[in-house]
Amino acid sequence: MSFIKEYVERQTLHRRNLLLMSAYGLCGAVLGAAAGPGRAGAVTANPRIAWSYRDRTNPYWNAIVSGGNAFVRSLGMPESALINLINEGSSEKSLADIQSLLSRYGSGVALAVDPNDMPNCRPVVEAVSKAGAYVSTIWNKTDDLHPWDFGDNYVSHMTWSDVGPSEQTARVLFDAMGGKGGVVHLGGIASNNPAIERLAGFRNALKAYPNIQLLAVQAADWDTQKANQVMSGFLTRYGDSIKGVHCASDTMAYGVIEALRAEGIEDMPVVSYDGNPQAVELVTQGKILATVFTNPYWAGGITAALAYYAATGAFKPSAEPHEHREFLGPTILVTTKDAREFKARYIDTNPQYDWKNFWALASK
Amino acid sequence: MSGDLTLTERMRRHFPWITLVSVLLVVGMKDINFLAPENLVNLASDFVPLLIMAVGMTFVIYIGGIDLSSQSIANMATVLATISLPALGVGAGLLVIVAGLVAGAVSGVVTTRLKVPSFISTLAVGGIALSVGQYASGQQALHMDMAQRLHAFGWLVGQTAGIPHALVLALLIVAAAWFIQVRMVPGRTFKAIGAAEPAVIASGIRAERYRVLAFALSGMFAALAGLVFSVRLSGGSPTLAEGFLLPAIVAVLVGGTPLTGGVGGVLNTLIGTMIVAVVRASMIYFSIPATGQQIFFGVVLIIAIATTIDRSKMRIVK
Amino acid sequence: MNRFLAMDALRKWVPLLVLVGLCLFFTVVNPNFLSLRNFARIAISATPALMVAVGVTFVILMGSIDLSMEGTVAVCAVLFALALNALGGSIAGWGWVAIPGALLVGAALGAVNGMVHVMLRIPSFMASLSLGFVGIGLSLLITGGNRILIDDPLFRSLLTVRVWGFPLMAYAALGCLLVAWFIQDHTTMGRNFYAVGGAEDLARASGLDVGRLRIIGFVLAGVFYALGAIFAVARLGIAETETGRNFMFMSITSVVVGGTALRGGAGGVWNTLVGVLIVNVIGNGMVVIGLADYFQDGVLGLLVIAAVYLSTNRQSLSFVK
Amino acid sequence: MFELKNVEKRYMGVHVLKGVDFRIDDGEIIGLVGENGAGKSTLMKVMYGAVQHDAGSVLVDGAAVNFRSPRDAMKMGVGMVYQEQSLIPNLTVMENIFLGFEKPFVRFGAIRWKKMAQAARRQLAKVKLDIDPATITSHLTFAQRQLVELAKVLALEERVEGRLVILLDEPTSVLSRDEIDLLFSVVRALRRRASFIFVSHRLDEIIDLSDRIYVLKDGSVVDVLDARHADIGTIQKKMVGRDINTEYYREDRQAPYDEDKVLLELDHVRIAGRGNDVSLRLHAGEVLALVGVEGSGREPILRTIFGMLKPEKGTLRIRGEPMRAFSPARSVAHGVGYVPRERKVEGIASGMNVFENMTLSQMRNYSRGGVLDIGAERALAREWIGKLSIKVPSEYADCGNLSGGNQQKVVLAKWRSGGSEIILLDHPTRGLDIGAKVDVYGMIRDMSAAGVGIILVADTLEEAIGLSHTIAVIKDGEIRKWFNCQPGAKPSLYDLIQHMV
Repeated sequence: MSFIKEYVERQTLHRRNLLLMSAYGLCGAVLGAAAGPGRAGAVTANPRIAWSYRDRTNPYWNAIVSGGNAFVRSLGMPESALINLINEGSSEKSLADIQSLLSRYGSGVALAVDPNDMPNCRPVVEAVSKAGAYVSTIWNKTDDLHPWDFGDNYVSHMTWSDVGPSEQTARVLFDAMGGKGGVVHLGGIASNNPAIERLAGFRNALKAYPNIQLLAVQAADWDTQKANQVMSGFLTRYGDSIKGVHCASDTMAYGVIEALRAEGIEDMPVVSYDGNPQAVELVTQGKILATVFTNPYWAGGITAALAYYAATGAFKPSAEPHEHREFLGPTILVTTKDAREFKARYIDTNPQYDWKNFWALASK
Repeated sequence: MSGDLTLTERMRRHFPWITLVSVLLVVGMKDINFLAPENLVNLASDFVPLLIMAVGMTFVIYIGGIDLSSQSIANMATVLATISLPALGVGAGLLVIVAGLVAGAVSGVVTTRLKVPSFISTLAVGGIALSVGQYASGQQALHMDMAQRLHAFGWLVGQTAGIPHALVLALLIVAAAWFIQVRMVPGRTFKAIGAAEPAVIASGIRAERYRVLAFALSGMFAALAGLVFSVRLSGGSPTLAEGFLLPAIVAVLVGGTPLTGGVGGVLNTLIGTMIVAVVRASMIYFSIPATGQQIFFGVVLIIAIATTIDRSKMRIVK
Repeated sequence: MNRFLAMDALRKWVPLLVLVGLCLFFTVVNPNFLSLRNFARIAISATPALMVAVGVTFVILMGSIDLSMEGTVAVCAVLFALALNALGGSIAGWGWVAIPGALLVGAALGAVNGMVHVMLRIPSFMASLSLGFVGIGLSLLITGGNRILIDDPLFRSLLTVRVWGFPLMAYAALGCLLVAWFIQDHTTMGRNFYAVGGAEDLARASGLDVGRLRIIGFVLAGVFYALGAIFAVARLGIAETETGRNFMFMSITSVVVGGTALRGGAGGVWNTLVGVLIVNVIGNGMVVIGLADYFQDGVLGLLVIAAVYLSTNRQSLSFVK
Repeated sequence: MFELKNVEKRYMGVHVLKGVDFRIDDGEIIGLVGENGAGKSTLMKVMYGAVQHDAGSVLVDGAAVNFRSPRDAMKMGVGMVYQEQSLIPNLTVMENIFLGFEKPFVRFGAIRWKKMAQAARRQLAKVKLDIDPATITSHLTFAQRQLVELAKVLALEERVEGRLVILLDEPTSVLSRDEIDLLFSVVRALRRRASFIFVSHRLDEIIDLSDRIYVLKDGSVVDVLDARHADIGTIQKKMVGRDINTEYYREDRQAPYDEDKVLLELDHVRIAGRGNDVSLRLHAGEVLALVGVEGSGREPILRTIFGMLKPEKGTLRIRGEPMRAFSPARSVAHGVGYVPRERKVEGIASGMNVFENMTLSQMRNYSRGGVLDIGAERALAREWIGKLSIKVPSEYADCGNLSGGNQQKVVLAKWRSGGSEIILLDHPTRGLDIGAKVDVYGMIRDMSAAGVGIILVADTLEEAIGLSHTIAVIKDGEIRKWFNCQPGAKPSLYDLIQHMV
């Protein structure tokens, strides 16, 4: 029955907090939580580490999680110490789960998160800093939101500039096509930032290849099955005039390759993005000409590490320069030439990373 | 006649809230902190958009239909609210509500006039709403200007004495929906349609109109849910409200409004939403591993539905 | 009375007419649509969906509904792939055991679904929805979120080998459809599904064990979901939790578009074939005519409403839920 | 030999069967008569296993049996030919005949349709019905379906050792004279294999066909008559338990109606889907009964007046005003009230309480700006509960749990309190016990006295004769004969039946 006693004790504390809060609220600082740097709570010796991400059915997020697990192991903790929050593509669930996490562990949380949709980043960050916990984000963030506006609590944001690498894959593709012929692009969920950037990179490359003809652009929502169906449709519509396929992700490339395989087409140039193990394997076989590795393993570890070490006080985020708070993740172009070597180095085994060297692989 | 009812039958109507209290207590046993008032307030306020959507859907399920368009209407609403905010200010809210009302009414007309089952008609209308959202957004995630958002909807994001305004709004909406259900002609008619549609027609009521109204209300509430979510996230995107639909349906069903209609209601949905909220939060408190969360949710759901639904009025369980 | 009967007879063919009409329309806009190769493409994308839709047809004929297919397909797909790889990786060897194994898993999941529905007296909508969550979770638990690749060329020949222009999987699916038709029209069980869907209380009064029949219906549905899972794996060579995605709404839409009534007792697997083809022709055709992708959801919705509207006999329905 | 000894049954506190003894010998045809509510249908349900009796015993050839379902009864050779359709409409005729007994036709899992069709043809031949066994049942006429029902029961012959007992529940109500003759010849021919229990309202047929006649009243067998010596008058007397007197139908209270005030007029109205034209006038205070056999077209007339069917031609005037659009809502707005036959489906909304049901048709009067005045609704309900002595614990009682009589009172209160001046009564006393019937008759008189025009489709001819001012005999959708029905000058049953069939 000790929990009742514990409850009474905590309750008195809470009531005090609540009174303070209401006084604060009545003073007019209604939006207090969002503003004001320096509300960072006491540093915690042993914060809980959590990763909030989209789903477990995707190799990309699996790599993220294994990175997170590697980091947790490096601290001498079992993998089960990493709390997984899966939002299943729902911003609402993402936010609600994070709120529950915060209400359970309060300020003692080091959170790594992909907020799922750009608008969701702000409420997540606000909730974390209100609780006095620490958060590092990747991918989705609106441009008007910056870590340095939240003191120490919003530790960092890492994203990847996909425009350049996507342009590189497109160039590999166009070269393989001999600089001429028709090409189609299969995009991700159209409103997702990576989908927009990867399409932009593709369009940039087109400018340099006047004889390449853009036949069609269509969203296949990162989905293998949908990409398969869209590709079949393209084959009917454009038939033999398709000489190359540019995919915004590996998962869609699989669907495309299978659609081609069903037609007995084995030599169509295809490029993709993300550098998943299966895709790298296909690059070694020459079935995909190029993909872009964003090192999700490292990203998964380092994002958690940033939040963790900020929470323990090992470093003070507000003392770091802006380029350490918002930075670009690594991108490595994998082509048929270097795929085997790349696979041996990054896929078959994961390199040992120093999880305290936060910006070791950052692009800038 | 009431003497013939067994104890279980009489207890039946209390099962939803008993379930809720039990779940709360189970999680509270694990960590007493969970039951702290401000934690519960936070938990509740996180579920405001879902609650609003589920309350709207209650009307449709109450008349024996189903609304699968809610999520898409909410998606559309986030986009419309965001793009119309600079021009219309608070009026953006009105625009969104009207858009939801119209989309819902279309589902209603297709269901009653064209006799397309609501399962299909609402799914189809949802597709249309999604297209509108995608087209209007230019297939991008949009964000609201902070100053405009504060100016138009600042009242929605603040809190007074620790109570978030959004929660107050949600409770007002629930109260309004409850008032419609128990004290107004449409609510009474919905109940009658769910209980015995032929009797409604034989009483000279234009049942079709009320059925359309139920769908329209559901659409309106879904848009409202999208609006609140959009303001909270200060942005909009045609995929922003993904993942709302099934939890909203589940909330209605767990609350004890079965798909057969005429039983349950808005307050049941309030309880159902809270059950869903607590069950979800409990996964963190019980440290359910990532790969087991879906199974946990599904199993708890079956148990919850098995205890909450009132089978006494169901002659045939389909 | 005669005029009524004539209308009735005509209405039976409306879904097929809608299908033909859609094909004509897409052909007019882009003549490439009307080609054997494109029909083969439609057949490939329709095959897994057809099996899942046929499965749910049995349940809908009884007036119930099943929303668990996404979970069941996912579990069957990953277990099938794991078993195939564990048993030597080729159906030429012991790997073939994976096929009956997957069907058995589908049957078992269907049985659980049916029993929760019948024995706990939970409406099938809710029971199957919950079990769908459990199924997806189960597949996640099994794979840990990873994808399982199938490289067996013999198994993949379902996709790669063509006879008269169509891949083997299309013929295999047709065979399964014939089995489904046989069950529906030529077995006591199949006919009893119609009896339950037509008038459950009268069927009960005639001494049918309706509860047992319902469970059997769900088991049968589970077996066909497993077939759908196997074809889905054959199509992409990948088994994962995502394999089940999108099947729920698409399969039920197909069934209704084909002219099977959600209230039960009318329609059947041939209707479902037409319905699945309609939905897949629309999906393929919208890409083929180059419709902007943001309009595709809306157009699909409008066409579905139109198709169901045309094939519904509104005189016989006083109201629809 | 099939026997019931001292069988008892209670439903929700109502004593429906009170120690019934019943015996049928091999090859015998037993007539079973009784008023509605006398317990006939419950007794039959006990016989064919649809309900289980509380006490007493059912014996087949002297051995006690316990039927838990109709299927158990079928296995013992007891089969039922239902009055209401029990054939599943979307199945074929042969599937219906062999539903649940398909096994003999199955080989290697497949049903051999040819074999089943042959067997079905054999059964159909027994009832002299020449149709394709593969016809979908919903495409048959009523009479054909009735014969298929009989054929279905006769199929027991091949499955069951020993003799059959076949229950015929109102088999003749939808049949033409020829078809009835056919049915009777079939029944007589089958005597060597089966015994029959024959239930009908048509006493002449009962006397014609049966060997012995059981008369049921208030749940007990009041007499067993030898059909050779029975006549309609005595049977009637025993059924009602007294002479059908003027008091029962409150004839003393029948006042002449106001001939100058026409409330409703049908002027050569052609009923949708029927093609017949109907003209009638309803005056204030008049009770106009439509009589005719089942399926003769009485309901379509009521439904047309209520706006549920749109007439193809002709004019319908309410208080002289011709109606242009037709919908129940419009009719209700013009003061028409409808008490449907399917009380539990169309009459009351079960799951809703008394006041909610009473104001269902008139919520406009009890709301302001869409907000309901629940206080006023409850007051109304309490007033009418008192006025009609409706037996309910409170106005909050769920109407689904009320007895039939009280439900009917709620429905009548709904229309009366809303001020409806034209009330359509479709079988208003169906399934009510005697006490409740008398109450309903009283209410009809009250309404009539208050100047309400009533169109009645009565449960029995006696009821129609007893209650009405005017009777229209309907056959094949047309009014064949008008009877003036003033007290003292009422037509007899035979006068009416003569024009009905």
